[in-house]
Amino acid sequence: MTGKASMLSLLAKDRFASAAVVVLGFIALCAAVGPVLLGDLAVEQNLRAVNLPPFSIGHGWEFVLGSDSLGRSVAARLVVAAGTTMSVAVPAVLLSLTVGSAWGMWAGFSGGWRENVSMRVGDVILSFPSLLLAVVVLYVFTPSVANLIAVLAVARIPVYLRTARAEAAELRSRLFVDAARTFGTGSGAIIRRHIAPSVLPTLLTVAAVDFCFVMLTESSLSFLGIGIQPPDVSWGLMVAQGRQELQTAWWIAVFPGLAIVFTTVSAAMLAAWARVAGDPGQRWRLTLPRKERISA
Amino acid sequence: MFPLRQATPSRVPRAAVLLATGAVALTGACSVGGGSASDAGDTVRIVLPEEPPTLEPCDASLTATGRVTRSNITEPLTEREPATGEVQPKLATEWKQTSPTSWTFTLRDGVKFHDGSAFTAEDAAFSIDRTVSSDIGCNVDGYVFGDSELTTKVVDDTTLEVTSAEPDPILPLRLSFVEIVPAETDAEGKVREPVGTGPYRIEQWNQGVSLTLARYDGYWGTAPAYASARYVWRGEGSIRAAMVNSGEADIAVGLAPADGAGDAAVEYPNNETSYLRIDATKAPLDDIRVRRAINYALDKEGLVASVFAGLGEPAGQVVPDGVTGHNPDIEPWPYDMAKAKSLIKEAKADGVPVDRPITIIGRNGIYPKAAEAMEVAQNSLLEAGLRVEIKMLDVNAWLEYLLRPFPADIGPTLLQAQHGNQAGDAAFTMGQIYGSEGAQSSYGTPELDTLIEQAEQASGPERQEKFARALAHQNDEVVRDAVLAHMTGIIALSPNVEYEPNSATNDEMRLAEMRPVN
Amino acid sequence: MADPVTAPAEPLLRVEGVTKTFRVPGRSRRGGLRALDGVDLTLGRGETLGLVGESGCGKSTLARVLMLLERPDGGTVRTAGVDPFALRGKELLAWRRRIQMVFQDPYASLNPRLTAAQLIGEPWLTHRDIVPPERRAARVRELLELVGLRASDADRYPQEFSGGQRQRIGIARALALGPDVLICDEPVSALDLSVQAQVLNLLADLQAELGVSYLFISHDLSVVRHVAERVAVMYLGRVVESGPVDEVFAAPAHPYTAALLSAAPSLDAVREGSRERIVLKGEVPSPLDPPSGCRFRTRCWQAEPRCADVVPPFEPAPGGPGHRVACHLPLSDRAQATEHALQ
Amino acid sequence: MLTFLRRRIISSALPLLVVILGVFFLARLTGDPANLYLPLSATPEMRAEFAARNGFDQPVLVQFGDYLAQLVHLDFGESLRTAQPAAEAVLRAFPATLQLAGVTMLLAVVGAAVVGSLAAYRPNSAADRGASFLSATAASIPDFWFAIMGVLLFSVTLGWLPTSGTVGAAAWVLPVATLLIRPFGVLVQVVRGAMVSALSAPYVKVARSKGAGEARVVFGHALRNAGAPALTVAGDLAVGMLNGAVVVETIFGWPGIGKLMIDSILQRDFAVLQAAVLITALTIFALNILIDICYALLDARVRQGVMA
Amino acid sequence: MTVAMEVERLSVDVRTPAGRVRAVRDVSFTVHSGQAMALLGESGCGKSMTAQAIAGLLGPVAEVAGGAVRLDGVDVLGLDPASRRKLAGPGLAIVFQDALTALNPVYPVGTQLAEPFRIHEKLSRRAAREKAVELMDRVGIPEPRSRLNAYPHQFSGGMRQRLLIAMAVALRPAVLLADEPTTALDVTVQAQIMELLAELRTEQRMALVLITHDLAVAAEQADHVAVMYAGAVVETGPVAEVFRAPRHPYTRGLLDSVPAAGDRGTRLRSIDGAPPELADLPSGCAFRARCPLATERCATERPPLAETGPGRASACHYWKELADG
Repeated sequence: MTGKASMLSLLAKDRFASAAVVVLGFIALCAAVGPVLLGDLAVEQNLRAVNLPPFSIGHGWEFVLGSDSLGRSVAARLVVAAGTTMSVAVPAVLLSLTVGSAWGMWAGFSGGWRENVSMRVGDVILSFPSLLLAVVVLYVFTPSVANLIAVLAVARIPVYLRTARAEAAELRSRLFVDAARTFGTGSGAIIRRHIAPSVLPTLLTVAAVDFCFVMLTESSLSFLGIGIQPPDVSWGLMVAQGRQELQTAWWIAVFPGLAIVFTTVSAAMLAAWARVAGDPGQRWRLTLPRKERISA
Repeated sequence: MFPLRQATPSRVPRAAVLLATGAVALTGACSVGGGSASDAGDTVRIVLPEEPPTLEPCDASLTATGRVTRSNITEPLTEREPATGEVQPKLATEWKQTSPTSWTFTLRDGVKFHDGSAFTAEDAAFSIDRTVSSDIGCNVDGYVFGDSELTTKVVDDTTLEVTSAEPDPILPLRLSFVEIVPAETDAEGKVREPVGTGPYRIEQWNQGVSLTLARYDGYWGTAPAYASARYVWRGEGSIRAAMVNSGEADIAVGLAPADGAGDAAVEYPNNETSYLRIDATKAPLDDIRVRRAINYALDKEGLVASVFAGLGEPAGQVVPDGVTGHNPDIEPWPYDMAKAKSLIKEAKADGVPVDRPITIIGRNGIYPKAAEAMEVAQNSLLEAGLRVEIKMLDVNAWLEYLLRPFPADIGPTLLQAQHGNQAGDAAFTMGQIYGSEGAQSSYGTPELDTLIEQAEQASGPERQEKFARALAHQNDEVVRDAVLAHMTGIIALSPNVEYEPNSATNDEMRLAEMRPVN
Repeated sequence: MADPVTAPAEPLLRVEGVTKTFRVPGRSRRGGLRALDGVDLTLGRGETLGLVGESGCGKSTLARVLMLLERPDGGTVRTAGVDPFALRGKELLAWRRRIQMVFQDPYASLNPRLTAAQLIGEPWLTHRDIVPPERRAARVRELLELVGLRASDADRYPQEFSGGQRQRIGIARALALGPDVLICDEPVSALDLSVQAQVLNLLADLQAELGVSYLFISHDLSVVRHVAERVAVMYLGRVVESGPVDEVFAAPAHPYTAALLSAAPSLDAVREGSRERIVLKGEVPSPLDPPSGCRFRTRCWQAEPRCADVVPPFEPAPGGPGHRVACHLPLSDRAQATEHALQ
Repeated sequence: MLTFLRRRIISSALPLLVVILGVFFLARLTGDPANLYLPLSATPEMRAEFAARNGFDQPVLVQFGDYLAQLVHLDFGESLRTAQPAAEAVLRAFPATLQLAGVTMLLAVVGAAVVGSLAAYRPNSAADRGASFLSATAASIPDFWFAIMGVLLFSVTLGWLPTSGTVGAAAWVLPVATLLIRPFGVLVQVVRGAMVSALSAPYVKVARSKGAGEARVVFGHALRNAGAPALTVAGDLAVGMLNGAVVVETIFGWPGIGKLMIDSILQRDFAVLQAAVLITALTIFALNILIDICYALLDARVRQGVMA
Repeated sequence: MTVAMEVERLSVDVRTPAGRVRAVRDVSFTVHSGQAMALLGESGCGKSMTAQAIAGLLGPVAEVAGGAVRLDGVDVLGLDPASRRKLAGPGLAIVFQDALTALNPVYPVGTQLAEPFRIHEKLSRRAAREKAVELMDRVGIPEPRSRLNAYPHQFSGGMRQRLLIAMAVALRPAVLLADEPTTALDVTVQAQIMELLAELRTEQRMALVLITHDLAVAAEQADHVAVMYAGAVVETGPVAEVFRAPRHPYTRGLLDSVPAAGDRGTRLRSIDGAPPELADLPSGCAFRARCPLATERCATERPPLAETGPGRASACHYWKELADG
């Protein structure tokens, strides 16, 4: 069995995971080429064709998902927004994942006061109203994408910190870790070689769900005006702006909302699959026909 | 199957009740608010966007406070008629100017405060002093009187003399903001639940939940139709609208077109005018051609039709009709993109750095779809050949840009703003917004300053004419802003209630004008 | 591996008076768990020392101390005359190469996410100079074959192997650094009988081939009797008896050793008919609160008052040379033991 | 157990201080509130007066010292907005959120325990996959969307429930449902995972071998063992709820602390913000300890310090 | 002697990546009241699976594919779940290997010991706890009353195993399945537990099915033995006879693998290779790849479990040669 080929064939056997890959791939494609192809269409206002209802191509294919209150194509904005959203959500999630999990693994592996202090720092962040943090940072600095990412990442670090710490503390006493110590392997190398590969799958699952949180938080920040700045558009901003019109033009907020849901659910499904597929001890389960599979 | 749209508990489906009561039972008693679920028909139920922070009359120039307090709980000496702009008697029956700086008011007899005490000139003098000359930081003081000082003199129980340091031709109008409270009121601090002479008194303020006013039986004037009024507040416009549609409220205020009030929606001009303030001190905005181009480039008709959902009226000046100083000759700038482009090109040819990025400083929620409006503006200005970015801010951050001193290190800006002249006189507009040193002004010219100053001293028709001239000068020679539209407000009105909103409704919502249908 | 520092008389491994107390939450340091309480051991070059005892007697803690996974509170550990706890950096790494460990549980001691080749090559990621990178794949294949696996097994994951094969991987990994001493902590107790025999044979072959010494920890007396030349018996953190395997097994001097030998089930039941056995009363006392004097006295059938007062010294036993016992009333032969116990 | 709690309380007190400190200074970084509270045309004298009245003319460190001194006397300062004591506003709003969050968490935990257990009972059955998919979806539905749609459907169109408010049992349905979806979705997944492993534990077989019925096996034996991970996550979700019930409180006019906190951030009403954060931090602190106690009640090993 | 339980041609299938695999194949044996039967074999040979199939505790991936388990003449495999639950405890009980995980960590042992009485005899909480005290006393736990509210982790391994046994014998079952009851225990404790089981057996006239991999334990405790290999029984008979003169090469190989006194330093005779994958059983005899006696016949013809003497049977074509050689 060669790595890549077998992974692909495993993936093909799981309908849910394959669907998730297709959805995420499509979104990635939109994010990558959407702004180039549809960038103008997404900002082109047509004040004489506002709030067109969706599922009609009477006004041209670009209005298949309706138009917003400035007569812009919702479909085009969705596609372009995918890029902005991903450029915020992905780095934010990755950043909090990286920092939180590295810190958590270190804390859990080291134990003692390091562990205690780390947990307390996590407590502080968690019991802090993250919106205050956001308002402060984006007030003192400017609401740029980088600051947005930083704020979202900091607010979510404790989630990974806690999970990683708990798992690392458990792994710390595992025999294979002891074995590595007997070779003289340093702590850093043990974390890298033994702790991280075991902890990351769980963290990835957390990260998948966190995607949603980050996108929705970005939406509330946009609503306060400290999120993505127009004419850039993100799903969160679309949701925030469309929220005012839920009663009269539901599609403006619902489609980006659905995009968030789809992305999150797909990411969660894929993470669940990857968790099993990435574990050599569990991988065989995926080769079973669906009906006969038992769960991890 | 669902006979009534009333959410009395007995009509809620069993499952829902079970679920909820189970939940309540599990956490012990959980009733958060008091009050009965069904109000009799003699209560008018009003849903506001926010809870009044206080009912302190000397802060009544705050919309959230004034909306409840003014003319309901407390009353001023004079009252401005929104329709005509005329100043009408209220607790004062008549007044006359006895010298350029002093006025004598004759007060109404037989008026009683809610605590039963009689209203005298003593009370009126106390209220004016408390509002204008005290240290308690009254909002009305700053809003209406600025740094001008008043002195009062009680002549007899029904006669009061008010003197200003400088001549003030519109003193009676200014005094329409001073709500009268009994002399026993705390002079050193603010009160949250005032005693007044108004048709309603405060019955119960269940903070966070609801506020009930009850008809005051000893009211000197005509008794209002409703025995009581109950205010609740919901932050979400669509919920406010839904409450009227579901019969939970009779009147919902502060709605946006998209809130879905449907047939219940009633539109009214709300005296607000939206505009973009142009920071004419910085290039390229220091070139008048560019400022003119901006005015030409904005499609006000399109903006009103789309973003404001047809509500509002393209405008050419921040002083609307009905306010002293309105200039009927100033037309909205025509939408002429070609002209805008050529002006920009011309400026560019003269070395004006039109490529320098201009920032639109917007404020979320300043009016419905504020961000979208700025996107439209941005779109037009980009087309005209300028480089424009948007920065939407929350109120406090935005205020930093609105008011002097302005933040340092910012480039050229266009500031999203809205001006409402509640007082009905251009004096409340011109100095602040167009004066070189005005609190909200980023740019002025000596000529304009002179014109404004002259107008402020004038009275009668001369006052109107002078302000109008100043406005015209601004519009032709200074071009310091791009006025967008006179705005329209929406309230939702239940079919059971008869009420006609007017331009003052936002700031002063008179319960006495509401009556049940038949 | 000639080491000029080592005096010829110095045994490869010498443990003297090692104590180790674990802190227990809610108790003072002195009231902690005494896992090791003055342990003495020596292991010579090419020798196999069996270490037997029941769970909780401290034999695994001793192994962990020898591997520097735990730091002792007192006593000395010398490997070829060097105190490993004083070593740092490169010296420590060099020392690590000389002493390696085979773990009890071949399931838990192999990271399930790594392949056999990665597992075996893992020590080289730390000891980079021992095998040049381009040689590593070949060396893994050699090691696999050395422990009786196929070179083609290199890319398989631990869970694709049987228990015995996994233990072979564990052994190969321990051998990757070319150690002089292998600490084998219950290396075959998780294995099936037929496989256990294969692994024991492998260990014997490796010793013959590579000359490694074994500290062979086991609770299975028959296995220890088979592999070890000398044996040490532990009870509650102390070595109670040590000596040549045959002698200790044939004539245990400590009552505990006798009970242990007697309790072990044996096929002889079938061959020789049923026998009487010593069944000890009660439980092993908690190491948190060990009995005073002789640790075994609470379960010993011949305990006297002085057993509670005086810790019996670890002295030569009545039997042959090299046989030592820590008992005030050592048994003289096995028959005597049984006889006393059954009274 | 007491030692354990004492240590936990001591080690959590420091974070509490950091939170107080952080909020104080961060709040002051968000700009001068004078603009918000004074009329646009306010004169410089009025501004100076405002600053003096509220102590903003002092250096921040002096302000902080004053604040701490007041705190010692349980004086939380006065709201800029309402001129009332900040503590009063906070103590009025807090129970409302606590009740809402309490009811929601209770329903979420009970509901997730049942649904998660049933899903785990037959792993990868249709019911399990359905539950997993629905819970993943529930966990990612934008709450305000759910809320407004709920109001449109149940209040405006069907007339079954009031749109908002706090009076009467029916008024609880939509706020609780809105607040419930995400925690419920997350918890179902957690419970399911923990139950899958609990149900494969040997003691479950032992229980069956004693002739125990399936309900007893699942809810009596396995569920309590699956409690710990669910409890951890439920605790985090409850913390999030105290800080994040803003949407629900805003939409449904629920006079809670979340909305109070956001309003006071936007209004730069420092005293109220500080008091609100302090009380939520205290609650979170208490909640964490409560969770520790729950752990101990659930599992004697924790109680006796075998596992910490 | 009364037959307590009769297992007849019991087969169990397991679902694996490669499809359904027969993990237990036509296993038959009989146990009599008061006697012990050892089910002997190495890991993966299907002995635990057999026990779980008999007790009705197979996991979600395994299911009974055929055969009968008769308890008092009734085939328990054919019973509906409710009637089957009625038998669990009074009819058939099981003791697991790992007492730490087999006791529910979150309940006091008293509660767990009382459970059988609560379920089957519908006793009150108090009465059931009294019974639990009796049980603890019965299995030799000192000071039972004061330890009723203790949790499993507060007991030593041996005590835990006693608790587990107490729970199993609470309702005086006709048959007790003991799945490696002493594997995790020290030898001195193992001796105690085995003694306890023997006592209970004689006292309660209970039939014991002892599942073990330890030849010595089987030799000391059992009357009969059934040796399993690759899911099937390869040899049965009275334990003394089987161990003295095995009639299957696998039994022989096992016996030879035990290190014996006096062979130190010599190579142990082990069975070469490893047991076959159940999913990939060779044709004919499953043991032939490792068998020194294997011939071509073994590859084509699966040897049935055939009687080789009174009470003895072997599944080898060449059992005679083995007995002679």
